[in-house]
Amino acid sequence: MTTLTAFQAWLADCSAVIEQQAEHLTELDRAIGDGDHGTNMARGFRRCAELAEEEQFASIDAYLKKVGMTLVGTVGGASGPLYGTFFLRLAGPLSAAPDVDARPLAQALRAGVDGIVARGRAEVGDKTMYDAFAPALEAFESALAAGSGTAECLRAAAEAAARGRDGTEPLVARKGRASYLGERSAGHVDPGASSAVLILEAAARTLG
Amino acid sequence: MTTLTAFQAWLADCSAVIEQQAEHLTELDRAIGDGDHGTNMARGFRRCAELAEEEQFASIDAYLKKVGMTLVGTVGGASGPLYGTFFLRLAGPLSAAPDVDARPLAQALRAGVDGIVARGRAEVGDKTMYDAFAPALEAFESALAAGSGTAECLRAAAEAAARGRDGTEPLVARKGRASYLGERSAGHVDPGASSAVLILEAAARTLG
Amino acid sequence: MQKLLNDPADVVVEALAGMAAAHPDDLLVDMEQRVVSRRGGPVRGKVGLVSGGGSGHEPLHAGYVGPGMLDAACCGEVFTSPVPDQFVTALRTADGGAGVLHVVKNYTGDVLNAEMAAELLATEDGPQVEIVVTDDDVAVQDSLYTAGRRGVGGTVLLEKVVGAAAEEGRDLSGCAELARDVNARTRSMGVALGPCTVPAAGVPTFELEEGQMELGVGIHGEPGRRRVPLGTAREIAAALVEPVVADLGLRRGDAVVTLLNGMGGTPLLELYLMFNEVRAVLDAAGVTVARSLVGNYITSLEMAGCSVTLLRADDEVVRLWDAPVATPGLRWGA
Amino acid sequence: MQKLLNDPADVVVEALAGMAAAHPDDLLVDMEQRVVSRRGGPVRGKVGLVSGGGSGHEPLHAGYVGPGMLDAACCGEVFTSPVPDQFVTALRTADGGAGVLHVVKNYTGDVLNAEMAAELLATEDGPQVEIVVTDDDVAVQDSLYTAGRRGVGGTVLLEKVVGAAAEEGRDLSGCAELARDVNARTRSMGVALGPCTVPAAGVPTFELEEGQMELGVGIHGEPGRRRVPLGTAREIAAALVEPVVADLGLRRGDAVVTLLNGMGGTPLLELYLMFNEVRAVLDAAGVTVARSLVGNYITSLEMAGCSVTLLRADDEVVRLWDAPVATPGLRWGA
Ligand SMILES: Nc1ncnc2c1ncn2[C@@H]1O[C@H](COP(=O)(O)OP(=O)(O)O)[C@@H](O)[C@H]1O
Ligand SMILES: Nc1ncnc2c1ncn2[C@@H]1O[C@H](COP(=O)(O)OP(=O)(O)O)[C@@H](O)[C@H]1O
Ligand SMILES: [Mg+2]
Ligand SMILES: [Mg+2]
Ligand SMILES: [Mg+2]
Ligand SMILES: [Mg+2]
Repeated sequence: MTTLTAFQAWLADCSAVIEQQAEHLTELDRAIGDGDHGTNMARGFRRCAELAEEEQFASIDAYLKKVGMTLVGTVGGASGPLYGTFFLRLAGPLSAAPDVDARPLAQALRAGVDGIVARGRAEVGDKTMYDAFAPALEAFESALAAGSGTAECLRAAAEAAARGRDGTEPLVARKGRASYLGERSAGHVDPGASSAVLILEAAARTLG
Repeated sequence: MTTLTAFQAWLADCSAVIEQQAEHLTELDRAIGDGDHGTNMARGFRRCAELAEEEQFASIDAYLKKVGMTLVGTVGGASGPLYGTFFLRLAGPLSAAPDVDARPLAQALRAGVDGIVARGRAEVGDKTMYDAFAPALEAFESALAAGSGTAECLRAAAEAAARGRDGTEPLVARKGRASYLGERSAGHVDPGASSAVLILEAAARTLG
Repeated sequence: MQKLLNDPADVVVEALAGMAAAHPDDLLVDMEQRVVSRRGGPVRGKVGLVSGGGSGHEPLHAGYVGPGMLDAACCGEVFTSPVPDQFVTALRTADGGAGVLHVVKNYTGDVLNAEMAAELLATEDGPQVEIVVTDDDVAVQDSLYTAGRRGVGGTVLLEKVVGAAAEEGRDLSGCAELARDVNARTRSMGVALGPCTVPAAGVPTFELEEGQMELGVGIHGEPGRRRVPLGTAREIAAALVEPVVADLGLRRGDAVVTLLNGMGGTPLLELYLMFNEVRAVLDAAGVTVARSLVGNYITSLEMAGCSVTLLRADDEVVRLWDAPVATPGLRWGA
Repeated sequence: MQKLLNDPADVVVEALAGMAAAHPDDLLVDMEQRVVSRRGGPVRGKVGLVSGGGSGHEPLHAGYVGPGMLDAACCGEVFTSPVPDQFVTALRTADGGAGVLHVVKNYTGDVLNAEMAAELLATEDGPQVEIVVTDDDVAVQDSLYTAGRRGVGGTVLLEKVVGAAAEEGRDLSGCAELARDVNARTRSMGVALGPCTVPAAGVPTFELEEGQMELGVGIHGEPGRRRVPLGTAREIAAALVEPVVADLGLRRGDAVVTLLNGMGGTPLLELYLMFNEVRAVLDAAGVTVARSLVGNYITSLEMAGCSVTLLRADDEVVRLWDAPVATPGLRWGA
């Protein structure tokens, strides 16, 4: 069963790994975007990691809502509303629960990913973070259907996300800033797909 | 005896050699000035070289006056008025003469160099073109006093000018743009002193 | 990184502090929300005009706050859209009771954050807000399946023209209609001759060998659609103007407002030279330049290069163009 | 060389053609002599105000032609003083019968060519001409044995203030006296963070390693007095402002007009940030900023960097500063 403490550990892990990978994310964004993805993400997740120290949260969903709002309020750019919406929606299926197992987590993940699509209207193959999230969600649900526990489901999700991220490399972008480059966007991994993998890998390390 | 044709050959020679050395002059000016001396000089002397084809001149002095006015009207910067004045004043002692020998040439050279000083108020050691012209004039006059002919006098002048130019290298500039650099102007040859040598060497080749 | 900076993370707030100090009589700066507004506050009964976006495009947008143009602008991090709270603050600040027109450049980040701001305001009984999205960059293909075209130089012209209409008392739906019309009759195309460096990144946004240029760039230091050999100003003018003329469907006898915009690092001397070539291309097409602007109006930090924006003009557009404007970045008649 | 150019030899004339096209109602351009003047011609009975110099400093000087400022300006090659004929034409063009004040920046080339122009006019019974030489750069020591200090940013402030006085009907000697007074109470200091490239030369004017800066630069892309490690904006502000304050002998309670000038290649974002630091240094010295300008006003092509100019202000200076001006480069109240 995953507790509030675990979710807080997740965000701490996200912040640490994003900070550490910020230059890499920015580098990816420099190639096909505007070179701010790492800075944006680090700014936002740093704030999120601080939340647990500043405030007592009554429940997982209250905490995740605050994370979402914090991301919306600090990241900016395209990724701010998208990741913000992801965490805001993640909270919904978890409301009130003091701890959760794999089933509500799957619902939450679906709600979060649906939120990204509702906001960004991306489809698979558009070369966005959705190209990591979509297979991750699918892998989580398959693992769950096959009887796996939270840890295993999350590991499957993170691995699928990484494959999805790698799959963005040859794609021509159709959404986000990279779409302005047309054919020239091919041959580069999408920065948002890369940060999505970092977040899901952190989940596998902390929520399982 | 030096004729109008020889003076016209002088300007043609000046133009050719300055064109060829323009990048070098600009390079020198880039180090301690604003990187336009070669361009300025080439623009002006190119126009001067064209004069002989465009117009019939009644006398040497009429021709040199036109050269001076052309330089004043096309070179710009510090060197335009200075070289312009040099050629305008050069004309004075040669007025009316159909051809000249070393004596009036010495007078003309003195008048020209005095003109540079009257305009620019430079002293020897200020790191300007005057550091080439002053020893050149002295050498010309000494050679003349020792009984040399025009060719020899001009050769002596050009050689002295070259030594004067080389002598500008260690100097700290007190006049012109290089003076703004203060101590940093030391260690570079003055561009105007370098172009003065080109002009006097051309004289030695053509007026002798 | 050769920049005038303290901590790169503070560049936007510190620049805003400088802006406040430089225009004490004209601008009010909310340092917390990074919102710049007219010192007099919103004009009662006038439609408020708001824009905002990432920083690094100065004078856009904060430099266009003032009588005749914007009522408020908010400033995101360099090349990063503001967050919804900033838009909310700017929209509230600009409301004089007649509603607010929110001009959003078409970038995913700007649009999403603006939409979230609108959602927040709707739940808070905030001012009535109409969003108009600018998307004038012909380098990018207009398509329903992509993010669409970028909003670039046309945004400046739109803010001027619609600002004048709002000042005249046009109502919110009238201003929105005008704004959409101006956007529809405006197209742009840009070229980069050198990159820029985002302070927080510290390295140039791309590398360009001598003798190459990036054709079809936006305003975020990004590479363009194609890297091609550096042309003469004449060739570049043709490469920029012709697609714009074609996309706008301009014909002999048409008139335009022309913006020859510097990207930030190209000297005015070159911009005037370019304008001469742009005008020659338009002359050849029989298109008249009714009004023009030459200079740095929507920049990409210190990027070298320029963009051309054409706005198909009629008497009404010219009249609104000529109306007084008094902002740090654009000023006449006042 | 990454520039918007056709033949580098034609950059000045082509830019002037663009300038004429961009300001058809306001400016008249003599393409032969490269003289820009007010379209209305000289104002009868008003003292004419003329300046000129090498190109590459845009908007200075041609961009300051218009009501409230210059009557005519002439444009030399890039970084090269105009020739006497150009000054003669500009001075004649500006003469409305009350004489002409000729503002010359203190460079050997500018001074010599201006002197020759004055000699030519004296023999031709041209207009009465007074020459005022600006020399506000404290980076260079003032000395009788050298070329003296350079004229830099102070020239812009002087042209504005004296332009207003001429517009009010002040006579030639009054304008000249005011101009000398303004020059005497103005000082500047500049810094370069990167070089520029003169089109005809094709290579940068100097090389600067990352992390270094040139302190005490002029406006001709030249190296400065000292190459020192690149400081923070805060440190640079102190290095620029303190010598200016000291040289002007400013004291607690004094007021100044401040120009925070960009050299051409530094984004406005950084200039505002710098202005914030400059103001902080002045605050600490108890000096009030009565008026300010932040932007590219006297440039060195696309050089990166900035300069600070302070003009000791009194009520009269502020009044003349606030008077209307309507030029491409500076405009308010009109
Ligand atoms: N419409 C969209 N749907 C999903 N993800 C998107 C969309 N547009 C952009 N993204 C993601 O956002 C990432 C860029 O984020 P970031 O660099 O922070 O914002 P910006 O593009 O505004 O600078 C892209 O790599 C992509 O994964
Ligand atoms: N006062 C002066 N007297 C004599 N020569 C001078 C004086 N000032 C400058 N010069 C000469 O002019 C040269 C520079 O010429 P140029 O580069 O064409 O003009 P500018 O300095 O205006 O760019 C210097 O190298 C120097 O020799
Ligand atoms: Mg980005
Ligand atoms: Mg020079
Ligand atoms: Mg961004
Ligand atoms: Mg020069």
